[in-house]
Amino acid sequence: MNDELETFRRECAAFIEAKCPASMRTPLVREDEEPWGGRRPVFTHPDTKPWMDAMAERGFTAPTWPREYGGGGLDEAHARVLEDELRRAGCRPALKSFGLWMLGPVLLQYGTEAQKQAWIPGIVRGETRWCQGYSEPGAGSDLASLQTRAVLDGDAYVVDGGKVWTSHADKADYMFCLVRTDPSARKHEGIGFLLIDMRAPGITVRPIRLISGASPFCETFFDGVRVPRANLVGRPGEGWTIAKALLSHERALISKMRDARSSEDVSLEALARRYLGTDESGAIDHPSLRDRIAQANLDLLCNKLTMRRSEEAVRAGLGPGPETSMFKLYGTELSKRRYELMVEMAGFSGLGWEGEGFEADELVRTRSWLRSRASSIEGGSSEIQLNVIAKRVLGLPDDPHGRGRE
Amino acid sequence: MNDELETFRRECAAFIEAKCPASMRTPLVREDEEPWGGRRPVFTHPDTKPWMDAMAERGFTAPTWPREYGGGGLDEAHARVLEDELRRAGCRPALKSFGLWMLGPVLLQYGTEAQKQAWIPGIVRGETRWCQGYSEPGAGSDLASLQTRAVLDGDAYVVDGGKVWTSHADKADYMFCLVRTDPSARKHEGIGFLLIDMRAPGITVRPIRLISGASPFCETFFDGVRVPRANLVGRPGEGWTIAKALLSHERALISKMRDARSSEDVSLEALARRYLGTDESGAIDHPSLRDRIAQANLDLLCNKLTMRRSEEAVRAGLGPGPETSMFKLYGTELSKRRYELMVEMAGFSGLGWEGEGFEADELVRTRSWLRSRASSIEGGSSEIQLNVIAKRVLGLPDDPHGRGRE
Amino acid sequence: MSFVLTEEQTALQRAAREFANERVPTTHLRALRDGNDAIGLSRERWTEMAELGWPGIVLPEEHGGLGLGFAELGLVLQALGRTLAPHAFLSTVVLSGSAIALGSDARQKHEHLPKIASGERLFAFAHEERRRHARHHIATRAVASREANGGFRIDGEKSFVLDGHVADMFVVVARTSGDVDAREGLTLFLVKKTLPGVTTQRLSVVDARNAARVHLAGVEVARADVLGHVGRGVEILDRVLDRATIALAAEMLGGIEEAFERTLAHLKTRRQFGVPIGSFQALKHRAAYMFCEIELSRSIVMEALRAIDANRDDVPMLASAAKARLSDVFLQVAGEAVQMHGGVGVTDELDIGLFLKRARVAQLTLGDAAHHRDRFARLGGY
Amino acid sequence: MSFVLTEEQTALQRAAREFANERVPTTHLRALRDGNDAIGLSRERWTEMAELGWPGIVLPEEHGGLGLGFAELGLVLQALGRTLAPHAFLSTVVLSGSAIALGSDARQKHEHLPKIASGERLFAFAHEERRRHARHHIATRAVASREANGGFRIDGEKSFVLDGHVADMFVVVARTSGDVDAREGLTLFLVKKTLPGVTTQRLSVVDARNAARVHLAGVEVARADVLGHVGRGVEILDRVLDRATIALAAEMLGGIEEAFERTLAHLKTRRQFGVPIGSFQALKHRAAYMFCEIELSRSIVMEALRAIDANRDDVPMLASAAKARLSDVFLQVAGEAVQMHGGVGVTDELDIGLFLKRARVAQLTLGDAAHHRDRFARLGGY
Repeated sequence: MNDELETFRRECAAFIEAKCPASMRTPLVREDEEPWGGRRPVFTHPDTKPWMDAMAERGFTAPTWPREYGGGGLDEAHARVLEDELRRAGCRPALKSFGLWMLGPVLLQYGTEAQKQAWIPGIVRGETRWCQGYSEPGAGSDLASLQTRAVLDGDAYVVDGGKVWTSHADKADYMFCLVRTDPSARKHEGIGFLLIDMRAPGITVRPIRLISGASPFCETFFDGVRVPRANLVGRPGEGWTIAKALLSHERALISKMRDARSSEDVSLEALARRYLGTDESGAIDHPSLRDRIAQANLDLLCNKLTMRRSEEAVRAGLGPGPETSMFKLYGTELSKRRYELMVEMAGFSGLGWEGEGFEADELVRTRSWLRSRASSIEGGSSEIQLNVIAKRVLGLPDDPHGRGRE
Repeated sequence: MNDELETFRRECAAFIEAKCPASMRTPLVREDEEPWGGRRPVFTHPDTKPWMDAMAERGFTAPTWPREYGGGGLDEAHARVLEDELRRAGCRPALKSFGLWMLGPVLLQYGTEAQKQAWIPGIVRGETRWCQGYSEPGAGSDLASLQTRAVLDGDAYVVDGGKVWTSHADKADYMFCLVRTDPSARKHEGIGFLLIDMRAPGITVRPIRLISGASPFCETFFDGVRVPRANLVGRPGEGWTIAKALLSHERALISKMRDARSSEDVSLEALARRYLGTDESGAIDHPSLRDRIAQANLDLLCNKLTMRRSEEAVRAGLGPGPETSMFKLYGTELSKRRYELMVEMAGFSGLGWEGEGFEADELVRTRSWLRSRASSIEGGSSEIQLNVIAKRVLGLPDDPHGRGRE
Repeated sequence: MSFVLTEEQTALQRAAREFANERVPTTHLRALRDGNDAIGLSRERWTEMAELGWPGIVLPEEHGGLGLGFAELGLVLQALGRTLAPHAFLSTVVLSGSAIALGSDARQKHEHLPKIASGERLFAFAHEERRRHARHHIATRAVASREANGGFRIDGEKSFVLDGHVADMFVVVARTSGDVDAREGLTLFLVKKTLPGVTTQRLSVVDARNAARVHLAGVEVARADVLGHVGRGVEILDRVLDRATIALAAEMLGGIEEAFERTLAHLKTRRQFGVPIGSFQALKHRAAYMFCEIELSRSIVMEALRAIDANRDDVPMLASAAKARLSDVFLQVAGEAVQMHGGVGVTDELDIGLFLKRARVAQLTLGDAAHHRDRFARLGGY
Repeated sequence: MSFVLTEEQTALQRAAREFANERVPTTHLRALRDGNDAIGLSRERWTEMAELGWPGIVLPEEHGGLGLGFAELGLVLQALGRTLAPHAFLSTVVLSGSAIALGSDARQKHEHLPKIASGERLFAFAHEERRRHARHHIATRAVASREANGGFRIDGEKSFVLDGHVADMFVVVARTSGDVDAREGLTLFLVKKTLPGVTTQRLSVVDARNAARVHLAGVEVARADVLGHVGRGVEILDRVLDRATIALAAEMLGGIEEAFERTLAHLKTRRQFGVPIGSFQALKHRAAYMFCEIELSRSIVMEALRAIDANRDDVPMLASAAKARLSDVFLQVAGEAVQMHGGVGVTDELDIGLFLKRARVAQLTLGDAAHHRDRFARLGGY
């Protein structure tokens, strides 16, 4: 590491030492303490807000974004130093935000100067909370078949239609939303990328109940919602291009978020000892489950190594290899397998839905097991991922009738 | 059973008692004792021929075929009585013949009177041995794409091309063969069903070596082979229809032949005791292989029950149910699984190819294991069977570009 | 001709399907679940089924039953399995009813069987004590010690008793002698829910069906309430559990069929990228494989049910074969059903997730696939 | 940066691929097999590899080696695995060479290692005695009893010795004390093939590669031919077997890659029903799943090779993880390769069946998947 980076490293360490309260250097366990910000923020821990503000002030919530919009203005090398220091100190994330993870990067690429000025600083400071309006009821994997219309009426688009699978739509301030601006254009053309204020009249939000119980997902309905024309990012037909750029961020994100509440953190063997016991040699006393646990652990190890291999290739300037296409697929399928094992090995204790007679962690696992079934559907189903691998990585020919099916 | 059938049953028993030598009431174990007949028959057992002749004389080699062509002239009920009696007495099959199993039924349906007279009696008496010329190099599952041409020249077709996967082409007297009589017609039209004398000049036969070693399969090449026009069965464009009728016999046959040298007859648990040993409770001392053995046995039991269910439905006049479509698929996949287990449990003893250091049955199993890999390819691959089930049984829609893909 | 339904059976099958669709469709389960019904079972519907004679199908005519067989009962359970209908067949009829029919004296039969057949009395069968169905079925710590008056005093806890909080009476398996794993020394008792020392705790289970923990603290039962012979309970227990295992497999078969058929319908109607998703070959092949597994499942269930009726020796082996297979296939089919339904498949709004939940509970109830494969091998001598 | 190849490694990889394609393509294996070659291994080719320095890759420079690591050796094995080339790396270099390098005294190293590096001397490592790789690797019945002259007399039989009929010398594992399964009491011996009492029986194995049974009947060896410490052979044995297991996994990775690439090429070029069969979605998805499994396989092999070079504590765990995974994946990929090639896939004419045969032998050699999953769990303490 050169001197300049080393200096910066010390700067970061000093910043953390000075600004990060001890409580914010403990693992974030409680979901209600997550720092989502927004116009109606919820800070159940008193130190969350000061830590967020301190980070935002330096632009460290968005370290590589330009300083002129409130970002940190760091290059990749410096950003990695900052990240390393934050991790080393065990700091909690200062801000969780779909604005940071998804909207910001495409806004920087496709937005006008005025749009950047208008929206990005609020994202960096955690003052605005965003949600994503992509999927529609009935569209499924075929995103581009969206039907929500945006018709220009003077200086505003009038939006009618509905979106589904929107995380935290009920808590977000704004939605970045795909709308059909030109119904006569071909499917992938005629789509616009629109920023919508969730306070606008005509918007109704309804939470979705999953098989695992309550969820952050919502359905959102638009009934003649007026959105300023200036809120369209890019050209009217450019929405699909922007959406795909953003989706690549989303896929990276999903594997990141999965890690957070991942099945990986659960020790299958510890659970197995608890529920199945061990024999005199210390082996889990259920040969077939033990074999499956070993397989799942072994696969997890191999998957982690593959992710590390991919990271190293990127750092070595070799770019991400073909293996990156598999992380969403394999990660979610493996996670499902691990949750199945957890529930299965617990026996009757693994069947609890709520109430007495079960340990708290058992009830959580039941829900997590069911929730894991969605992981191979959302964010590009396993089938879609397989299509992508077959086409882009393996170069297998398209179905003659399968244009765009990924 | 009514009196008439009961009388016939006694007749059959008396016939067997009188005509079937004791040696022919022992299981047929050695492949070289199989009664294939033909112009150049091989009878390594002295009693094989007399038993064949006795059966053929009564038409019992083809019990339900008309008496005028040498058949037994029996109805289904009587044929079943005969079959029961033969089984009860443990009689060996009197004649194995693709003529009996495959060609005969379609010849009776599609042949002219002259053709029936010319060919069927020889089949019944085991005087002619037939082979099947369907597959072509490069055609694979797409049978109808066949390229072997038959061009009319005066009173004869001149055949050029080649066939592959023909069982015993090197031993057969005749081949029933699909040829393209009209290259300008659409794929499934313009095909003829031709009977070819294997002694004709211009025919070359080459045996095929499989991964399991020598095989009964051959490649056959036709170079300007002249075949009398009278040997065409049906109309020139009717070959595909006849072929399909015949294929339905072949599929039934494959599951029948599979049974003969089936993995079912091998007790996995007996092999496991030999190679893996048992623990103090008598359980096979290898939990994960034991679990897989149990699964394979359980699946075999369920598969047998399903076949019985299907037979009962047919007998009850309910016709074969949708489950019949799965027997080829499931039977071969299960058989492969069982052979994998046999080889795997034997450890190093399961790896022998030939020579010393291995037991004779071990060497046979190695070959059988490799041979079993072909079972899910020949006679309609597993993929084709899955397509058939999806379309015909489950009613799932065709791929828009997948016409005829089964 | 054991696999071909008789006319009577076909009529019963039709009646059961109609009843399930009209009286206990999936909305019935949802109403009980979402209304936080205190017992999660409708006694009203149970009475309706009793009016059709179903709880008495396998009970002898002299005790109010229909004197039919498990082949018939299986058709009813299969139909109820299709709509995931809560019922008391396993707890009351197959487990407890069989125990009484097989082991009780005339007085006890006369006392209980007619009330079971009429739907008036619900039973629960209290035997499981662990987190999972234990090897040999018999691991039992609950103790019944003999009292001076010739009666018994029972202490113990049962971990997962089907309909335990609903039952008017229990058949309790307790140990009168021997070690925890001994086959000898088990005794079955008829225990009234109202006896002092009996408490139940309803478990809220993921499939919204009914199970409870049952505590027995110094419960005093009379000598007359012993079911069968003291110390020889295992003879009844083995047979009863096999019957229940097979009956449960029949119910599971219904669930599998329904989940599969709903999925097929979805594949045919749901369009993506301009075509029905059922035209995608990968989904077709997965569906075709499921079809095979389901056909095999159907065969083993039918065979096992008929083996009970014929009093065959291979009932234990068939019970384990059926449960092992149905457990795996139900989980596979329900999981594929959710996946193939896509996003809506994981919403509570759609029924399809209910089948996955039921599959998970059913596979564990009365022993999971691994347990039964192990037992299948053991019964096969390897 | 352990996963990114250095320039030198890339060059070695290229050279190894070229050598494999030009000097030992699959036709080389076929020629040995179909010509009924007496030893099934070309010493000429082995010498050529020695001229490139490969047998010495992991041996110290002072003994004629290149002083590189297993990361480098793995690249060579992977390349040879692609063409199924018979070689003596496992027997001579990794098993016996490692044993000598890790356990021998200076004299022995000086005597043998240069000859291994130069390709002059072939070794075989005689340890397996059973039908399959036994738990803890150490089940050993072969006995070495001490003679009056301080030497030993060895009696025993080894079941599956790689290159056993080719070797000029053996490293023999025999028991100098203790029970058959005891970790203590094993001793390694350097045994000349020409010693009285040594006989070998070549086995004709399905993959046409080389293994033999080795009989040791009253073989007298001098005290000076003990490798390492008497009775403490297990310390060397454990490490040697882990290295060989990982090296074999690297070779298997090559076979997997080649079988998969050939299959992909077939899917792209073979047409059925008017389209390339690779456009059928069911085949696509199966291929994509294989791709994932292969990527994971590649990672674990690379990690395990590097762990040897770094002398890490987790080598045993990584060895078992690698072998368990590669065994399963090789069989899966080779089986799918045959199936996807259709009719020609089961003919001997096509190479693809050779990969299936190799997969079956390789999965068993040095312990199969079940063995290594068991060991992986054991090393993980569960």
